Amino acid sequence: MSNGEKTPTGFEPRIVAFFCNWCTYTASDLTGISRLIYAPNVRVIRVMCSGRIDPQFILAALREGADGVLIGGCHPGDCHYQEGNYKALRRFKLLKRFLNRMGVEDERIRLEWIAASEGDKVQKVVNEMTEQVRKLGPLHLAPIATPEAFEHEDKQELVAAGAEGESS
Amino acid sequence: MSKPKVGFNWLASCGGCEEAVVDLEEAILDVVEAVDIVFWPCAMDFKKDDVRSMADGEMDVCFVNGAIRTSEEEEMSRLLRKKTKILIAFGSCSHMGGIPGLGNFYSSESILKSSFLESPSTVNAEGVIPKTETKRSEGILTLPAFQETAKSLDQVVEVDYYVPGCPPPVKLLKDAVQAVLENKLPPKGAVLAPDVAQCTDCPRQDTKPEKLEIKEFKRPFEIEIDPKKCLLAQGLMCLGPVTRSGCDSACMKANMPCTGCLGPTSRVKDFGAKAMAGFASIIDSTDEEEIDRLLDSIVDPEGTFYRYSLPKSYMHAICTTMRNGSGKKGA
Amino acid sequence: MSGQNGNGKTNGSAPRVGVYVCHCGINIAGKVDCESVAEFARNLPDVVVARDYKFMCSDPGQELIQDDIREHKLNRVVVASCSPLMHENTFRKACADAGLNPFYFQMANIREHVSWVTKEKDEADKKAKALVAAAVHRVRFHSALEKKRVDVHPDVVVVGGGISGIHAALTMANAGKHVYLIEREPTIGGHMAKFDKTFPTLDCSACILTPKMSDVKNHPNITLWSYSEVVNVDGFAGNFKVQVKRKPRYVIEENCIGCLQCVEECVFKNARFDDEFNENLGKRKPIYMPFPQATPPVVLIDPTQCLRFTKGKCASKCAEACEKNAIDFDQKEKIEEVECGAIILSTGFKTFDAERIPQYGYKKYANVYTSLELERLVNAAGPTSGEIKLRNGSTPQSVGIVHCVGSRDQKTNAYCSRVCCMYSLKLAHLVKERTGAEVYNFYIDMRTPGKGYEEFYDRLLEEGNHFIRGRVAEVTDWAMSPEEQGKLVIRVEDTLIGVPRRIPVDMVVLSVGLEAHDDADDVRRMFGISCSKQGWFTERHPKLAPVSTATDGVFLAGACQGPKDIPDCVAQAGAAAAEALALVDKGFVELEPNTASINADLCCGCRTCVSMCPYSAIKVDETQDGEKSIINEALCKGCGTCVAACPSGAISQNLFTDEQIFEEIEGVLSYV
Amino acid sequence: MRYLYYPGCSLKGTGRAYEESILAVFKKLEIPMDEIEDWNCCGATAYMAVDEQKAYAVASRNLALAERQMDSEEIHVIAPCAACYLVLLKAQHYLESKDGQGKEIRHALKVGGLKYQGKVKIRHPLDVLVNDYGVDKIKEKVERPLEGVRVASYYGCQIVRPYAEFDNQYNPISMDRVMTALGAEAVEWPLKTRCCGGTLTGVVPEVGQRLSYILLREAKSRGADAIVTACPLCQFNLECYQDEMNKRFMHPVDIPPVYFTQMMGVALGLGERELGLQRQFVPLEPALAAK
Repeated sequence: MSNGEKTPTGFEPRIVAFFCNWCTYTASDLTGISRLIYAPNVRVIRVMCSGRIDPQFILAALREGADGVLIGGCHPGDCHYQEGNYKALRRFKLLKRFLNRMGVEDERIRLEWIAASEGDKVQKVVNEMTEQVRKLGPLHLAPIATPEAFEHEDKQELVAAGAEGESS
Repeated sequence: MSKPKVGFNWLASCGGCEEAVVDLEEAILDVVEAVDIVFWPCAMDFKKDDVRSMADGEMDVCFVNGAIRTSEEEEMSRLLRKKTKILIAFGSCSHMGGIPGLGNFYSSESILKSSFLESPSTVNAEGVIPKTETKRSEGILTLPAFQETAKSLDQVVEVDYYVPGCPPPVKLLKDAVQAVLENKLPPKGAVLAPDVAQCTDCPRQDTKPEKLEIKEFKRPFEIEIDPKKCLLAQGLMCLGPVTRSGCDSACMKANMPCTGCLGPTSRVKDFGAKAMAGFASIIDSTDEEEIDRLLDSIVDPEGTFYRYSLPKSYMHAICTTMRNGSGKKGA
Repeated sequence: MSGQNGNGKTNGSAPRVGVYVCHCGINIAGKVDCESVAEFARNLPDVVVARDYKFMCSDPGQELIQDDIREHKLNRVVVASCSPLMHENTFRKACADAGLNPFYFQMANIREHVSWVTKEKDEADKKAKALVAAAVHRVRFHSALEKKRVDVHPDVVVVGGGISGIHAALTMANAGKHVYLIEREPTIGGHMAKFDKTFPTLDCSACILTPKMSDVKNHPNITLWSYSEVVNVDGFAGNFKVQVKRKPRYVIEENCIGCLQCVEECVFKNARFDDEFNENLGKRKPIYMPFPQATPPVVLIDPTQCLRFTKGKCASKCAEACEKNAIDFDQKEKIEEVECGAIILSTGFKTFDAERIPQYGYKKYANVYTSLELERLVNAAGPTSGEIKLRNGSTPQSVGIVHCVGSRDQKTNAYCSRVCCMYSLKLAHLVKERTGAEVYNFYIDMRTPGKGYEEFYDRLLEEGNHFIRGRVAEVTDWAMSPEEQGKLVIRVEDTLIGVPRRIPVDMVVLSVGLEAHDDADDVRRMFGISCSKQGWFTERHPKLAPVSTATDGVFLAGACQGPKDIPDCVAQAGAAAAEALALVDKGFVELEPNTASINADLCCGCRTCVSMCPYSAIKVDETQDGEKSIINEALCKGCGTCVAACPSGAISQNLFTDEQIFEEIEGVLSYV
Repeated sequence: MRYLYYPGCSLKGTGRAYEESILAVFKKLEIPMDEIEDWNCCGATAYMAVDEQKAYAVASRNLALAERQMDSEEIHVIAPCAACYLVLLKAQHYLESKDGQGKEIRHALKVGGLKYQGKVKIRHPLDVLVNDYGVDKIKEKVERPLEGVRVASYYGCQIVRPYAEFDNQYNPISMDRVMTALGAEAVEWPLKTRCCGGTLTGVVPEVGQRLSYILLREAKSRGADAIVTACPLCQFNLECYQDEMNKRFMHPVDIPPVYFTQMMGVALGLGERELGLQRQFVPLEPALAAK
């Protein structure tokens, strides 16, 4: 756990979080009320429901310099608006597939269901994600792939492999 | 008053946009009547020097189609920008990067390698790859440089208006010319097409089900398409809801789904992301595994959602920032 | 960065932003350099004035904003302080009082999200600045909005008819409100009806509860639905629709006068079925009244036992005996719907299942009882008429009371159940008084904070009760000496003298803790509130909003919110009633204007949005320009799901427009 | 499902009757089981006390061997000896712990040409019989119901503690359920998991024997005709010292302790020699014959 400790490498990721008003934002307030210290790298933007989160927001955050994006919503079945979180899930899953093919590592984009009572989960998730993104370093995309790679049946795997090659 | 001076130029493009001009048919005569065409390398013999010799702002309007991929295209764009009062990006490629923009999924090096060395139809025993300078006994031969990415016109110079489409619908071109002639242009930066999405004039509009909910995505060749029914309701990835209207639903009338060439409406910042938002939304499932299975049926999501707009996408902005090593603001 | 001056939209004039950084005493200032945050804010786009102040929510703090609005002609305000869920309304009101539309306000949460959760000061500064920048960026694109007023239905629903629900219902009924009291069991009264005496005053539980129960029955403003459960809740504060399942008693409630002739005549001559009200220590017939003072005083038939249902035929002597023709074997379950303005949840608790700790021998050894069973044994109306007897009919000579069973235990419940020490003392006293037995209390700590509680403990000590400090390891019938023969042996480490002891007793009483109901999670889901991991319903704020919940109009009373004794339950029920009355009497609620709307000129009629709306607020409308979607604003709850889905950006949501969120993203990342 | 069988040293030595009866009973019930090839010491409690790391390494080798022998996503290894069962479970917990403390051991396995992938599930035969095979099926196979026989099930300290994966650690009941299925009456007694004396019986006999004596005497006083065990050391302590106990303590005891598998074998109609019952110091047959 990072517990807000800085690493000597000097790279501090910036993570933008979109939290739903009813569960995860309330949970993150509870984290505060409980004085649970966590990594300062996450900045929260409040929306009424995770269903409001437009994939454009996530890409915009990455474009503006975020190294990761965290989405927090109510647990399935608990959505204040019945099923907004499922809609968030569908959009998230599709966007994630796309980002994956574009060479953005899985750990950078995370969706978590956090109930209003789970202040400790906010701490855990933020620390964990900060640590993972810190390890990945600043957002770097896979180098532009080679055409052969894309002709291959399993593009995804090769793109990912390309990313690995670049970072080493 | 003298006739307005008009120019047309093509950059990295297929020539389809020029066809669109020719598609004006008889109306082209009216255009020719009304304006003075001072530059149109596709149709008449003009040299770069002809443009160079113009005074700055001498042209009234210049229509530029095609993306920018080579140093020459970039140079021409800058030159024309100087010489014309109004610069109009004409067609999807100059508007958003278009089909040449899909090349940005690959590095320039790999594109050259693939085109000149590895493509099955190429015979190139010596392995010659075009270089910007080649020394010959006669002297130094030069070629324009192949740049790292393809760009839209407004990523190189300031653009005043956009006429979208691949190719732009004749009506949009006519209206644009009309607007120029009548000096009835909207505020700068506008896309000269309706700001409402395709479904609005789609002949299949009435056949939409009460709720759009999709259980499987299909590709056109996989099903026999019902020529009357809403294509989305048939599970086809019709990008009509994301795409500006202005083509009079040409593809839908030809029984093919919209691929999004007219680009997004003015409210949408990233065509592909918004398309993903829309399509993911109408997936009819709350079960994780089923959602995954459904998403599996979307073949080539990046190509589908960013067919015409990759260089203008947020992702591309991230790509190029990273590639230039320019880092992040305030980081 | 595109945040040049004058970028934002306003009604006519350019945005002029005022930024106020709150110290919150040292809550924020102890970690964040508020002055430097204000200094930083001064250089943000369109910021005209930026200040820091000790307590922004105080009167002088609010006046500071109001003066600046007037003096500097501010048309946007940002306060960086606590969570918007805490004080957004305070500051919106301050803005409104100074003549600024309250929605030209934005809050940056630098307490809960920064100072309280960040270790390093410089990191806290950075994060606070980022959040302030986001708020400034965003607020420039705010627009003037109006809150929508909706009338409040004057009736109230109380769910759960224990002492909390009874008290809340009576309080509101006395204030002239019509109350629906809904109880799952056949009678109201809850746990309190089972108790003999109450601590520490030892006044008789029935004597103080029964009058209140009959008040409920007779109150013209109370509709009592016992044997009924809420199955669905719709709507929002002021206008709830509550669906109630009324289970069949096979007795027509209106006709039954509670004469019990039917019970007398039942073909089962002897009572032979376990009596739930007596914790299965007594027996009853298939047709029964739970206890003499049951309210409503109406019998019911258990269809799993009555021959008419199990065998399909019976002489049906009960029906014959009933002069009021109240017996109706064909009664069916029915669903009724009531409308109300506010809901009070007082669903209570269940006791810990002692079988979960097998080493204490409950259900294994006959003479291991739970405290609730002992309550019934000492109760004069109980199965033994108040005589404390073992299963074999003899009177115990020694009794061991094991505290903290299912409480303060990492393996079961970590929390303290709050009432067990005191009720154990009460039971110890009653056992000693009635039987003269030696009574041993095994406790971890004696917790007796309360009026007269510690004094009661002193009294018990003087009475000669034994107190052994230590958590009981095991209850066993394995005798190691002749004295232990035939007894239950309590093995415990006496931590005051540091010696393991074996205490042989005739009777073991397990002081079981309080737990949330098994279906607490379903209930809270139905009412749109949250509960803790243990299942206790969560109040809106642990200190300042102890009876409100995350859902406006739903209030909490009693032990469903956490373990409580009777006085605390009643106090909270009174508070909940007052809160509900305040809402209902106000007559209207104001709704956040965060609804979505579709610009008909921009809508292409693709229908992507239609299936998004969980409230069916989006309909397709035929217009001159073809089909368009329209949102019925009265039905829209403002989740924004349709906005995210709209492929052409024709829908926008007040307070959460695309533009505002894009600006917030840019702001949060552009500077630090 | 095919199981792998890890006998451990006891079942080839003092606990031979346990092995004989398990193999016979499993054969009778048609539960297929192969012995792990080239198995070694489980890492034993004594070894663990001296050098934990090496003990874990020794134990882990058995797990890796199981994976080498069987190609399956889940490999169920039956360890009848309570000590083996516990030590193997401990080693597995150590290997799979998140702090990565199993690194050296994985390295050691690698040097030995082996690899542990975490596919092994360590099972006690009682667990397999009750939860995989099922008491109802056992009941169907009974040929000689143990009508009227009162049996005290003794679990010992190791099979349900500390992991208690298949039964309650305070009041285990799986062996009682098997006995009931055989037609016997399970005696309710509170000493199911109390110490049998363990190795103390060999080191400090007056203490060890006293602990065993308590068990025997309590079982007897609850009216048990026999005790069933699930651990070679328990069985040894309860069975072999009854003569000495009778000299040492006032009230003599004579109650046959047998492996629960032996008791099962009797009910399933297997012969005395098949079940190793001829090895008993305190014969079982008189206790059964009286019924």
